[in-house]
Amino acid sequence: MASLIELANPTRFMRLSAVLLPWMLGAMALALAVGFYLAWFVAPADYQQGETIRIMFVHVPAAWLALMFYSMMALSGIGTLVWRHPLADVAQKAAAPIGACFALICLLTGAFWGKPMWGTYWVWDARLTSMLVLLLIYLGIIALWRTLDDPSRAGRAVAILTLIGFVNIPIIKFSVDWWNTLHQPASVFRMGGPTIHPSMLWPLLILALGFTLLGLSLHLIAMRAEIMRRRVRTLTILEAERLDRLAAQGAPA
Amino acid sequence: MSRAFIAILRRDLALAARAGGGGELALVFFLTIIVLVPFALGPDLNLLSRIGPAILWIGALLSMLIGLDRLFQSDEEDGSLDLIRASALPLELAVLAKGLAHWLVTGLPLALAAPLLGLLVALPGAAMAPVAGTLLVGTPALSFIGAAGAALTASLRRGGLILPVLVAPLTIPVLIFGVSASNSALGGTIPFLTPFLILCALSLLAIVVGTVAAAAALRQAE
Amino acid sequence: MSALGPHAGFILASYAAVVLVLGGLIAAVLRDHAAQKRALAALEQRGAGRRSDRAAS
Amino acid sequence: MSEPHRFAPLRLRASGLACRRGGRLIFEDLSFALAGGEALALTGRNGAGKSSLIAMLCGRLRPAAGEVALDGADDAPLAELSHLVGHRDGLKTALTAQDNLGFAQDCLGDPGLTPLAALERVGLPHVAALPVGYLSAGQRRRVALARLLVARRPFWLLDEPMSALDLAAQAMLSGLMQEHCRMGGAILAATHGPLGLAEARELRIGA
Repeated sequence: MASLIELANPTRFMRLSAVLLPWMLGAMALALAVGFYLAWFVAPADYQQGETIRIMFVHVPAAWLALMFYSMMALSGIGTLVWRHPLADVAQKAAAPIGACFALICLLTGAFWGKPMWGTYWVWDARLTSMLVLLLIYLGIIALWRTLDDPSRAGRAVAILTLIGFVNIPIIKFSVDWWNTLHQPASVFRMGGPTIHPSMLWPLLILALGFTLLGLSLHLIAMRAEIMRRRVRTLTILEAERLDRLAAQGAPA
Repeated sequence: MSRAFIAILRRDLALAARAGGGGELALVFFLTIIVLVPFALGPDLNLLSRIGPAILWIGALLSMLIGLDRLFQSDEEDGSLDLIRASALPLELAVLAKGLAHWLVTGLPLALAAPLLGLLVALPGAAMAPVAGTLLVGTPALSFIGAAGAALTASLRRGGLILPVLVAPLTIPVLIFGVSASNSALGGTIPFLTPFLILCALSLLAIVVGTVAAAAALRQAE
Repeated sequence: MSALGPHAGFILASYAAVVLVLGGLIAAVLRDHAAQKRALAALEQRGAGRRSDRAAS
Repeated sequence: MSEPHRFAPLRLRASGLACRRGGRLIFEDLSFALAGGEALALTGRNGAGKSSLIAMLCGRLRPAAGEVALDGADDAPLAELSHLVGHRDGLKTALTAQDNLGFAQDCLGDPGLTPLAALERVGLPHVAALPVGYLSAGQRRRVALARLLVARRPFWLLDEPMSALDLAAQAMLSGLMQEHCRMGGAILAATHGPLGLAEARELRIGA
């Protein structure tokens, strides 16, 4: 009976997500097309950084999304631990690789931006370093998912790890900042600053929306795949037992 | 006979590709160590770039030890080692197959990833190929020295704790010549090839000695 | 496109990284989705649906 | 069923075997012979050394005294002529039943039935493509027993082969063992219950 209740909810999710997905994909395509058009052909080059500012249009959304997906995972973690919602750990498992990919994109584009600006692919700047640590936490979570075979057990373990990480991230950020200022006082490169020109802000926001929609669509698809994977798993075990029973009934006769 | 060799190699690669294989974990651990070092030393890129090869080598060495304890232990626990022992294939060749598989899923990715992680410690471009090269020829030594240790601890329940303590001292020569070969590429009085060839020799020696020692340890399990 | 200035290589490289990483992610997610869908369809065709299972036992 | 294949006549002689583990003498002065076509049921209370004897025969454990000799085999050690199915089933949970059996076949050499055919004989053709980790204890035991069929080896060393098996599977295993004896193979099985072999001799150890 418990399994029936468990299945009901994901079934509704499968229906809902199938309806939702085309709309999200359409909106995503529109936002990305408009955003990239504005970013490449309309936005002016920065007076300080020249054309390399074009990297910002993918770098910054990736950083936002890496953080957003981690926050989503932390929420799902609470969902798993507190409400034991059957979809929560599915959402969490599906989010981890996507968040890790955005963190990776943020780091890679940052490196390609840093080389012409600072003369090196990497500096141990507080912001970059924190993103690298976030990537490491993502990788740890993915590794834990892959190591624990049984999804129901893995869900709780990973939820706890995610929440520990979530509590830790501000502490890590704070200590990295402290460590960083300790070593290189005030020599850190200032990125854009809050006074970003509207001709750059709009493409940035639209692109951020597009990437968010892309990430969320991927998340939905990955969740659907995960739900199906679990169904395949249970059905396979049931199937093996059923055929075994049939064979056992047939054998003595 | 070669069929059994290939079967062991293929099975270990397949197991590594399945969930929880040690290969990608070693890579993540490698990255973690490289990230940790600057927090201790400070972010001074000049300093980091000078000791970059050393950091990478230490990181690679420690990452090789991750999951090494499972090399024979998992086979011992579920009884597949009995299967391998019952094979007509000499145990030495079986160990060779398993060590080779371990290197392919652990050492090779580490060596290939090293130049990329070298960026984090501002490794000069001239040093990237030498560091990757030394890791490429040096990690087999780590795999096979480790295999001997893993065979010794295969039937111990807490073997995973003892293993690094047993193996780490044995890897000192590899570390010395690996780092000095990488450093000599950055300048200095020693030509690159001198330590590099010694490193190659150490690797070949470790493959032979490690294989024989591991097989001997597995043979007299009790 | 030619007006990317002296750092065109880096700009293109970073966009290439985006395409590569996201493309890989999209391909992996879609492939996994298709594989699970196939596996589920194959199972249901073999009559392992929940209803038929209950009927059999 | 499979092509008629008889094993070359072999004879296993154990004389004066003693087993010492952790300084404790488990059994001593154990002698027996086992020839092709025979089955030997190894009985005794728990801890009498049944598993130790099997470990000794397959070369995992050195006897404290005595020796095991093999007549009729040219120099091949007993371990390479025997199948071992023990408490540890030697199956990788992440691999499918078929892959596990394929690996065993490649490892052990002298191929007999194909993995699929062997699974069919033990009544599990439907789990061939399933990871072994999904299977129940009885199913796993039967996959491990299917290993006896994928490679042809004259000696079967079985440690509690009937455990975890239901009645139908026990009958199936008895059938397999009878057939193996008819082909000239020899069986040594540690057991608490009956093996279902009429002609099996009993070797009781530990008194």
